[in-house]
Amino acid sequence: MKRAIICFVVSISCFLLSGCWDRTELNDLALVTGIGIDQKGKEIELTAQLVVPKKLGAGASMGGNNSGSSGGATIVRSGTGKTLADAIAHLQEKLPRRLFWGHVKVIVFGEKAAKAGIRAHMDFLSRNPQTRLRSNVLVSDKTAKSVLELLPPIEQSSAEVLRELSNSQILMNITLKDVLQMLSGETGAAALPMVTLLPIEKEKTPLETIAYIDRTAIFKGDRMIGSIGDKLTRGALWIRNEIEQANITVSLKGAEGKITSTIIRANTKLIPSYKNGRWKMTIDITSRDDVLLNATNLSLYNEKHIHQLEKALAQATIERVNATLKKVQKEMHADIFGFADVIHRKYPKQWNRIKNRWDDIFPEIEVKVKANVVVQRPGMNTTPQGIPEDEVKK
Amino acid sequence: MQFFKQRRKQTNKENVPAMEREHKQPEAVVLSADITQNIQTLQTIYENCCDVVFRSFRIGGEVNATILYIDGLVNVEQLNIAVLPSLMTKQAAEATTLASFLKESLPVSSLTTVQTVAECIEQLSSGSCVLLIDKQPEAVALSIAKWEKRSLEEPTGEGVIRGPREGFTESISTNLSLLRRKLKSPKLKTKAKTFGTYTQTTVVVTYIDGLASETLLEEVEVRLSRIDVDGIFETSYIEELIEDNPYSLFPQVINTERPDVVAANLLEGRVAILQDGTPFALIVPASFYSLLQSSEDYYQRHAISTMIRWLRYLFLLVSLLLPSLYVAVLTFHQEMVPTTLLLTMAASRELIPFPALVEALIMEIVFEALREAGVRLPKQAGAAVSIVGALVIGQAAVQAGIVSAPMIMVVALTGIASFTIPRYAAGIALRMLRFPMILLAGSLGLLGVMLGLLLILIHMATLRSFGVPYLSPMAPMQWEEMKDVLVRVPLWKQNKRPRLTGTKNRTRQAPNQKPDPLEGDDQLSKGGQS
Amino acid sequence: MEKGKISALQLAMMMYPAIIATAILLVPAITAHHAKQDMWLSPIWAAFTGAITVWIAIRLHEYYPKQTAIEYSAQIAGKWFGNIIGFVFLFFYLHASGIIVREYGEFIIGNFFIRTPLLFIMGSMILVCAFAVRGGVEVVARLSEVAVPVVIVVIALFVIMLIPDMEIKNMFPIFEHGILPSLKGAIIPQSWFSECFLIAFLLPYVANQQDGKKYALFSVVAICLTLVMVNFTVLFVLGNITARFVYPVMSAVRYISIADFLEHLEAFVMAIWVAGAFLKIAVFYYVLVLSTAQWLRLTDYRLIVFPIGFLILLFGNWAAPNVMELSHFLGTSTPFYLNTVQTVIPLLLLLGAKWRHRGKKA
Amino acid sequence: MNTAGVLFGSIVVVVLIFLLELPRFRRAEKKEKTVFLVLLALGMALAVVLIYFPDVPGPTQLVHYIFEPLARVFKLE
Repeated sequence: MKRAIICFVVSISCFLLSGCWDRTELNDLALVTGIGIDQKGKEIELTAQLVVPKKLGAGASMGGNNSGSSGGATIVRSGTGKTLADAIAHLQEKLPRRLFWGHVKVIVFGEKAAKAGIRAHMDFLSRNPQTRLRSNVLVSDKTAKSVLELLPPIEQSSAEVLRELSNSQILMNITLKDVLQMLSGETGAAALPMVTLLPIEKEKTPLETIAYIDRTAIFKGDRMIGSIGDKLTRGALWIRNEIEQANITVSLKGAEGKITSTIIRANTKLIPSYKNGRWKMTIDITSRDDVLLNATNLSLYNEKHIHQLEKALAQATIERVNATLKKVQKEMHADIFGFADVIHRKYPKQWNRIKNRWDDIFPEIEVKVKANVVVQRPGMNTTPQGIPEDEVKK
Repeated sequence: MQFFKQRRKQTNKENVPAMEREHKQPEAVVLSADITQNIQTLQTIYENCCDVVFRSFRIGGEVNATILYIDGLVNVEQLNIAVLPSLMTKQAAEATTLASFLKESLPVSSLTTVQTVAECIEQLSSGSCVLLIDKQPEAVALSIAKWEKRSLEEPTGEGVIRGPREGFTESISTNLSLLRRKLKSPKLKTKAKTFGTYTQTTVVVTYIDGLASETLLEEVEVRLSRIDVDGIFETSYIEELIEDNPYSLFPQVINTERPDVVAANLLEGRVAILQDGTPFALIVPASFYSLLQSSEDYYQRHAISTMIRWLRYLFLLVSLLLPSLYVAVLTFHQEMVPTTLLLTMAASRELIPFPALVEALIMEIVFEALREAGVRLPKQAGAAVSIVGALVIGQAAVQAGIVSAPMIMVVALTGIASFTIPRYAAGIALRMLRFPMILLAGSLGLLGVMLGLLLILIHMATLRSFGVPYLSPMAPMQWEEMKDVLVRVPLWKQNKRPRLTGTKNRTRQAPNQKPDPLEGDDQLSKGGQS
Repeated sequence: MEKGKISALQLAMMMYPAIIATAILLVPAITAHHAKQDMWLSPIWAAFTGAITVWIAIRLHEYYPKQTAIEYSAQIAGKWFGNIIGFVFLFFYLHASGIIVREYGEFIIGNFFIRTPLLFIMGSMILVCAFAVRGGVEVVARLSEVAVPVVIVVIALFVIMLIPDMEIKNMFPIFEHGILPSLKGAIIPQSWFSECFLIAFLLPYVANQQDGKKYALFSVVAICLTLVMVNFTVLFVLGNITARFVYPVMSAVRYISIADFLEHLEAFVMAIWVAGAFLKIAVFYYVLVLSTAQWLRLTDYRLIVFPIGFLILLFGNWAAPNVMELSHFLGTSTPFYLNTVQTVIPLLLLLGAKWRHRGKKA
Repeated sequence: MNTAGVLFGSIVVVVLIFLLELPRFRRAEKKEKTVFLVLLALGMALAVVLIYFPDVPGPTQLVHYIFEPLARVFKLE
């Protein structure tokens, strides 16, 4: 009996002692869904996008009487400081609830911040036990704050929008882990998706516009040195073997109109070779396509036409890749394609010798692009629809 | 056997200095030849007992005799119609000896001669008539007992969809007969004992000779022999007095009111203890997994039983852990919840004044109270208060903003989960354990839950029930036994008895009984039908 | 003193978490630091130490089948010198238990309970372990049988769920700098493997002695395979940044995301890992308590369980002033420390035993 | 945490261990009693030392001192 009382007293006191420490009620948390990092002069401005559950609850449980105020569930707050941690401390001062980083979906860098270097921020973000290594990292062409401030019409928050856009894999999809790997890798370069704000439409408030990913920011070291547009980004994706969805439109010789095909499966191999002190890189692309649209009068049941089409598609791919190479390799000198890793893997010994001169060697590498496109299915149509039978070129 | 090393010290009883327990001395008196003296002795013993009837008469109109019985325990009709007339007739006196006369002319099947007052009392209490005859130093007990008893009913606590529907009743003889009807072998042994200074309750230990191990039987005997109480009303009294760890929350003995469960367990080499006056029988030894098995597992198709068992194991965890996991995740590990779900929860919790921990505790306690009230309330009111009442209260509490809606779901699910455990005693143990688990979750999050779980496991690993480790066959692992734990293998594969209880005779049935019409000599499937 | 009996399978089940539990946390980072993309190879080299240690323990056990290391070291080295060896073991296991508890505490606090006092986290674990140790070897063995399958399943799940994020190219080029880096990376894990010497204290209580050898080696192989799997997973997922994380496995677990729903499972994985850590501490704690009782020739060890638990807590606190120093210690002098006590001293004992038994056997 | 609190805590722990083991302690042999008390006293003494001199070099430093040269040979840094 005595022992029972002692055990009881001890357990109760343990419980009372531990009442505070790491326990936080959900009601005391400010859930951050997106972080924006901007450079303001010498200071860092951190913008946090917070979800306000009260507004959500009004829509969800009370029967939709004021659920019309769509997208109003998030607010944005900023803090400034010398470092990111400083800025967070300042931000926390302004908030009644404790910031909670466990649900951060996206990390957006303003262009200025990206140009000033992101290494310190990355260190902080990966050191913090709350943030996720899977958060998407993006660069904004204006300030990060302007992106996070938006109130999207479909999704709950603009952070959610950006994450969905990233995951759709049309352009770059880069997570915090990928950035860390790129920054500490051999290439010394990185590529991050870049967000553009759409111009404001008439009769809409500035916050109701949308942001979307249409460019790619190129980093050398940890600083942004420029950006490439969506076409060139596709080229980069081809080289990086990350292409998931793409439509290619070509026109064939001897026929009016265009044919668009979509990629079902694509694979890219980088084959380095070393001869007489010169490095060569062969980019070998194979892809399997389906025809999506045929505006010509060519029947695609003719093997000849298919071959013609395949060749044209391959040519288009090569052109696209070459355009990217021209810009990124020759002008920007940034190895975002991972040539260094490929060479390192294939020629580890030689790599150790050229490692330190890689920045000089990379732009000089001779790149040869080969493409092999196989068109597999013509879609649901046999001959082109909408034209008389005798006009179809068999 | 080393299992029984902690055999209790027998010294306890001797240390107590000749307790003031009532001595049985007056009853030890031997009956005298003088009938009046006998009647006087008995009348003093049964002073102020209005239900004891003394009826004096003369056998054949010559010999003085008195018949004693306790009203309500005896079939008075038979006494009036059959016994008394045949005693009172003339021929009685003409018989050569009294004994031969009684044997020849009394229309009663069971006659016992008794020598002492004590025996008289015992016979009277068990519903016999005692016949005292003048000039005879012994009495005759006629067993014509008859008392009101419940008819056989379906056991309410352990319902099945498929399976025998009869349950034990309060009468030990009925129960034994039910058992005997299932196990017709003379190897079914039933050993009777009497417990309780005042209640004199009959307790029967049953086992199958040749299946139950001697060490187990001996241990049961030893533990039962230590019992010395003034009364026993339910087998739970015995349970509390013989179990291995009296402080544990977990039942270390199976209790059941189903004869088929007892019979099946006897066949596995276990020992059952039945008691007069209660429909609940005890089965020893028990393991934790045996408490999670329902008799229906063996009556349904094996694949389905297996799936239902897994469901049960899952809900066992749910009933123990769900509220604590909810509290832990909501107050410590908010990142674990998918964002959308977390936002929904946050929205529903926004106006709740209590911390999640307090909320969970309040609701769980309310649920337990409702459950208890549902059991205790008179039947007419009970239904209204049960689950429906809980739901109404829950709905109102949510609308009033006192409790959040997800919490109600958690509590309801936990409550339902605990009822998937077939044995009530095991279910309630887990239900009670979830309160400390909630507290641990509230102070240390998932770490606390894990530590709590480890403490429970440590306790279970230390427990033994009559020498059998409580967690067996999981730990210590006996892969062969898992056929009845992880899955329920088909009957034709259960060729061996469980190792821990059925060591004496391992083989249960003939091997190779898997029905296979194409292999066997089944005429129909050979296409031999014309 | 210990009347319980365990089976050979239970012995293997006790050994597995006794090495895996902390090895899985700290070792991948240290291995990756030395071996880079060849880190998956290191556990295989390291397992040799495990096999050798197991062999030594079993040979010693064959000479003195009913005795633990404490008892037979007195027989081999003489009373006076044997007691010193016994004391070295005692001190080692006390210190090691302290370090393990500290590793556990630091991991929990660094990742999950930042504001909770270290003493409380360590103390609660030691308390739970103390209850298990008081139950004796049988209870610890049964708990391992219940918990180890769960731990293995969770490790397997962790690997499977990361498959979509794996990039096999991360393991190339193999042997960039020859075989040396992977050997160097094996120095730390092999010292973990030397903890297999724990079986020297448990073998006398194994019921089916014949299978003991088989299961002990089986356990070494299982540990090796698990570490290889884990290293592969971490390497494939994190690649060149593996060595930059204190707990790479935990960072990889954080990265799991399946269908936007199964995300952030680290708290769950932590909870299961705690069960593994519990077993590891319980086994060390048990060996420590048993050896102390044998060294002092007590008749029962249960009374000294709590006082020794208190000492372990203090040693855990004393082990290092901060995580950096603890990691430094673990990364530099620990392997030599562990090997000296758990491999070299037993080897000397074995030689001594051979010398004492010379000519006795054909 | 303040030192007084920790000191108080360790005294509570020691007293609790003693109370919890009292029934077993009464039954134990003399040698076990001695060992039990000595171990508790050792723990308490170490606790006091650690509370007032938290930086006192411990076994880790000793071991590190002995084995560090070996680590340097193998260039483990």
